[in-house]
Amino acid sequence: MDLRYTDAQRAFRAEVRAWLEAHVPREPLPSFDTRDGFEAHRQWERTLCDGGYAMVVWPVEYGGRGCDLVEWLIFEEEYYRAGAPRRVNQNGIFLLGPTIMEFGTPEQKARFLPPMARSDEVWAQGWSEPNAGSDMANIQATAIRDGDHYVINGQKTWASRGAFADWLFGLFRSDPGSTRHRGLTFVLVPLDAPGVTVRPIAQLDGETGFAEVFFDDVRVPVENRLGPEGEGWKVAMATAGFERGLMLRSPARFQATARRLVELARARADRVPAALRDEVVRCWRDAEAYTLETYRTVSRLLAGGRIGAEASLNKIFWSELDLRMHETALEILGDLAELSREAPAAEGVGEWLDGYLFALSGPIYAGTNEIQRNVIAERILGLPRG
Amino acid sequence: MDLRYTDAQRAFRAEVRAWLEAHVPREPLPSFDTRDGFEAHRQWERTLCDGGYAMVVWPVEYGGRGCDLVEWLIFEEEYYRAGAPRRVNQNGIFLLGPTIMEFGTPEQKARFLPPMARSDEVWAQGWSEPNAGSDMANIQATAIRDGDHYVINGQKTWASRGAFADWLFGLFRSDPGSTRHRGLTFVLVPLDAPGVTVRPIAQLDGETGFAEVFFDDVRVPVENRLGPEGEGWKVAMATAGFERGLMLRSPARFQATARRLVELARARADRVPAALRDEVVRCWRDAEAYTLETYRTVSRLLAGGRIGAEASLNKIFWSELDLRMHETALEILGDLAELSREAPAAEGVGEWLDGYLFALSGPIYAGTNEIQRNVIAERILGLPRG
Amino acid sequence: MDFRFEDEHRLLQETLATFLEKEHPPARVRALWETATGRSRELWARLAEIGVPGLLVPEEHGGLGLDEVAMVLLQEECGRAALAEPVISTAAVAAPLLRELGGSAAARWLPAVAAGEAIVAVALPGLPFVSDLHVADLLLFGERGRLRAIAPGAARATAQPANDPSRRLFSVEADPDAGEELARGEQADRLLADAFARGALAAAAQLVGVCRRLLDLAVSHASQREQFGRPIGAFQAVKHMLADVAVKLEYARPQVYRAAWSVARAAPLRDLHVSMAKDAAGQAALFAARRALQVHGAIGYTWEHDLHIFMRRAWSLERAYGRSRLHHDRMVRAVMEEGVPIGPGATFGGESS
Amino acid sequence: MDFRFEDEHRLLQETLATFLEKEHPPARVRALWETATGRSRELWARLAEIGVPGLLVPEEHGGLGLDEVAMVLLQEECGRAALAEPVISTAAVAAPLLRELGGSAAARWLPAVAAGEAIVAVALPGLPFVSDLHVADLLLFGERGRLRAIAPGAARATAQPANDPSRRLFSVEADPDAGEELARGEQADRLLADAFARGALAAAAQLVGVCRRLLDLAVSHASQREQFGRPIGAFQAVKHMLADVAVKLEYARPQVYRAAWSVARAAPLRDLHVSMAKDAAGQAALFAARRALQVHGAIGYTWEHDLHIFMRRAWSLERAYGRSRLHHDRMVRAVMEEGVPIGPGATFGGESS
Repeated sequence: MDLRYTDAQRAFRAEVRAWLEAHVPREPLPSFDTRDGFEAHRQWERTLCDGGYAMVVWPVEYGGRGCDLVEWLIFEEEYYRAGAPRRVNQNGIFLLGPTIMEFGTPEQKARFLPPMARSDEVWAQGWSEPNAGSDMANIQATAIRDGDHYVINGQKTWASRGAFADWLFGLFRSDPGSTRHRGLTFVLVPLDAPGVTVRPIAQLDGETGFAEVFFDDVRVPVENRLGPEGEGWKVAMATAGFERGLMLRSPARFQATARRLVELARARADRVPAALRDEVVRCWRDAEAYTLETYRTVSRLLAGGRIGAEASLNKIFWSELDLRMHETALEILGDLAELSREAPAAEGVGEWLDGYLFALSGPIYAGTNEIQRNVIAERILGLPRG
Repeated sequence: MDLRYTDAQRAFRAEVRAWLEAHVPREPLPSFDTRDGFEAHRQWERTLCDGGYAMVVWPVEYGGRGCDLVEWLIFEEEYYRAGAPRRVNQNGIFLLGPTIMEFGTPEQKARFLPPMARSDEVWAQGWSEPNAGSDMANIQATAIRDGDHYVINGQKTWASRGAFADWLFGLFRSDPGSTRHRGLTFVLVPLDAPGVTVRPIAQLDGETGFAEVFFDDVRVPVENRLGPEGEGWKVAMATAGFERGLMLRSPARFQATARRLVELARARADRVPAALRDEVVRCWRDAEAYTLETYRTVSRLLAGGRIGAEASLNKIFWSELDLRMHETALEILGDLAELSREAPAAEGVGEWLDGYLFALSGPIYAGTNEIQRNVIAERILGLPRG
Repeated sequence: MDFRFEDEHRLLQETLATFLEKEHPPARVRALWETATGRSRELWARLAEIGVPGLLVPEEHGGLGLDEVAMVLLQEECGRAALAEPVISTAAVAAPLLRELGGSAAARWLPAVAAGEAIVAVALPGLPFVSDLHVADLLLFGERGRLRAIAPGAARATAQPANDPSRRLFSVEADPDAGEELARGEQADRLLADAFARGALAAAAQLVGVCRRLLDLAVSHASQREQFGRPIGAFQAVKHMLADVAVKLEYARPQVYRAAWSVARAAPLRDLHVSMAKDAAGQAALFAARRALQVHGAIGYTWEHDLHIFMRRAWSLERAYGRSRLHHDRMVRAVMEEGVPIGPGATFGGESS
Repeated sequence: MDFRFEDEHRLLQETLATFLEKEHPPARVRALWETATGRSRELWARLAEIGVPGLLVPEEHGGLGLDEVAMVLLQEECGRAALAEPVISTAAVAAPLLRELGGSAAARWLPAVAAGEAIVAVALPGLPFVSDLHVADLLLFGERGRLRAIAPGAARATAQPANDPSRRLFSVEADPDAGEELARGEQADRLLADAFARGALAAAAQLVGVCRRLLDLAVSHASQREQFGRPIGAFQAVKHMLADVAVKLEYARPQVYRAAWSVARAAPLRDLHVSMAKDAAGQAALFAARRALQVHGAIGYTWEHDLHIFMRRAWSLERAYGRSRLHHDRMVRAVMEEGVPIGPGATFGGESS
């Protein structure tokens, strides 16, 4: 055990910090769930890519800089410290990218990864369907082979970034007689293909980060299949593993929230009841714990380990922590927490309220926490299946 | 709605208070889980009975005084206020008694109720078996008809008061080919009958309030059957309803604990952290809520209503409240809470620790809280069966 | 000792429930969100026909002359329907405040309130916002030691848009000499404390209704939505989540009813009883909102699903008329500092312990 | 940056785990409850062969000369086995305290400690009880600004029986001139603060082990016990109860390991890191005890079932070396008053934020 950063890691942190200080936009970008905001975020991704920071852990040839995971954690810490924009192409760079690196052909890597790194192609994910939520294996949308093409029909829902994205990846049933996990194929679909209809979904917070996507005889070439036909479930499980696990929920995000929460409580120290102050400190402690656990996982991965079912432990921990932090902040804000962002008296309420509405989705998406508890019980603890 | 006591109710309270002040033993009796303590408690029950207070809601002819349920709540409040002994025959007077009144023949009422009221006969309950805990319908002990008798074989466990009781009531399988809820019969068994072996079970707290009871060709006359043969489940459900519900968990018990908790916290006000003080107040509030809910239920019952599945709501509420109160007290006691009752430094720890160990069994016995949640979900909310 | 409601009160509750189910479905709530005032004078007039705004108005002024025990049943239904009309401020707070004041203020305003023709907004000391000022005909403006009647136009108001689009909040200031003084000193303080108690009680009752609705929505969704080949409500995890909501709801209820009785009888411990009720009902509703969303999953996270109407109402009412923390602190003072008695004879007040 | 343990440390842990599994099953714990001392010199000698009491003793004095990072792995196993021997007081606290003192005290006692021949009890300011005084050869007696070596017989001790029969506690007083002074003033205070940190760290590590054991017992019971025709572990309610325990355990662990690193390196924030670890591990173990009992049901409530051995250990260790609340309060001071940094570069100390 050696919990010190190396000199090289310290130097990397300094370099990232300096670059971000020079390049992060002074004014926050508009929400990427609006057309303008989406394009502004795409532009920011290009700036990042030009600086060599699009995806530091990727190989140089695909637009990365070949960093290891500790450096990635350092990059993330600095990224959140700098208050840099959210990553509009997170479905691509954090989820699909690693999947392509594991399952893609050399041609697919060359074709898809560089434009992904530059966000010339922004990706939506297409897992859920109206009757396939927690029960992800109940997929009904089809991709039927027809010569050199797949013909796609059906509906996906909760496609995140779906409203403005360029491409969608997801699972489709390629064997119409199959059920459950069998007969599924992982396909990449351009959203401007004929027969695709995108309908944005308005969320609780009024944003439209998600969309329903309808497919009506959409033809995509066989080259757009990732992994073998009928093996889509295996490919998707790897992707979902990335999602629940490391990449998308970097500890820096929760540390940033914990830091803001502590600042809020300290600024109102004389008015914050002791019980709330206790809860603030517990949140701070848990954000630290999440960071430590992530570094521990990274140590294991660097030594050749893999992330398995334990990603479910992380999912429960960060999603509940995120919710608690926002609830605690709104409690501290007291009567003001009833206001909306636009209210003249709503000092600081807006971002906590937005964050709260977003945090509410944490225990639901990427596999509800109930599903995660089943996974922990059965696959980590070895309890009998229900 | 009229939340005032009538003049008659006030008078009754004054009368009970005066009688208890005159009769409650100055020194606490030894635990009724010892031979001596058991007999001392039996003696106290006779004193109560002589005073007319054995079971105030029973008809006068069976040793009661024909009070209504509001008067019963008043009696209980005064009983706990006076710090009077625990009721050694609670299985009899609170559970079996009402069941006999509902299902018994006139002969059974005359035979069993008066000695029950005087605790000349103290009762153990025999529901559980080694493989029939939460799954109470999985009963395997048998009572096979042989002429005018039933011949009983098998084993009961967790028979409360089993170590020293005179009689046991419980469910036995009278139709050996039956399964689950069918073919069960409710039988009353004298524990001094040939073939009965009682083995006390040492609990967490070192006490032996429970026993295993083994039956080896025990013969009891058919007159000891309560309700029709094969209808035991229905009779038992009524008994379990009484148990979970009103009688055994009178609000006065939890109010008494809440009062002691508030006193403990107030006596150490300068050393109790705010978060704990908050929890004390929440406990106090919930003890009040339990009282109010009970009075509300009693109002409904007096108007002809019955207790059904909502007894499960009560079970969860009181058992969790009782545990929280004891946990909070031990937190307030701090380092001392590690000590046992005998430690010279253990000021006041003993009764809270004993109470805690007892409270720990609350969410388990009389149907685990998990079973209660199933009942609430399916029978009150109408959710589909699993 | 009888905890049951009068048949007459239950009948009134059923009448209102039937009316709201028919005339005030979630679609109506959404439609009102889109209007400038968020309120409907026509709806208010129909509520007046049932007797809602005039429930606490003496019969001599055209009201029903009933008390808070009846009022909480009606408020429960209003919460259940997520009704946005000023049933708390005008019906539950302003009407009895004017009644207590008596005299010309009562004579002038109470008949109009009972008839559904006047809406009264109330500013209470310690509360940062006033609701419904934009549709009010009168503002009862309370400060420490002073109560005035002010024409709504004569107050300086700033709209403070709320997270719940049904809530219309304003921060309000008034010149020292504006309006007409109705009470001052200790009399004003006691009137204002009772007004606050009535508002908190009504909010608590609405929260019970909101909680019921959230539970109903979740049960209904869980019974219909299938995953893994069966309704999700057949899974223990879902069952137990909702069973816990039922427990909290069941135990909030009698606290609200007891508080109503205490307020109606001006019992010495009424403020404490109201605080217990408001805290319990607020926590039950927040808990219900959280669990109902989790049971709904992603669909509950959409704007088009009705769930968020009731979640927002839970969030806003938990904060209205003193959020849980404030009421909790009042309990702490009563129990830990003032040593309010508990147990034998004390639960309903008025008897020695 | 590497969070993995050295192979050498893992090997030592496995050796101890194998030994304890074989030689120290629950039946042994019960057998020791019945003895006068509750301790076994023979067991202690075997632990010395493995290197436990001498782990932190420098090699020159016959120890292994390792640090707290190795120590927490061993303590975890001791907790898992509910070992009653004085591995916290003698091995984790007294040995490094004597090492830091150096000089004649170290030279006289450390070889005997490492050889398993001397047991050292420790009294720390702020802690009400001293454990294992009845079997100690030496009492290190700490007060504010003063540290003394006292012969156990020369102190006035009162036995304070604990709820956990394995714990043997004493309240201890000493005459002002008893024993030999080893340190005073700031030096004594710093030594005693570090001794407290090491004790709390070791208790935290044991709590992680206790938590693991409670979880294992519950999983094993749930896999075997059948109700309604299937193992109760197949029911979601049971699954989810235990999954939550696994989450708490998983996140307590890295906090304990990080604290060990900080103590071993005398990092400036070591006291804070220890408090985080102790609080997290204590809460995880209490939670595990509660849930494990619920999963076991009535059988877990019996004296003859082994569950309560580990429940009692969880309860007692959560209180030993500062209960959760004390450590929580230290976190509150650090975060809310001293403004300890969080985030980029601060997690492992030593870098600017």
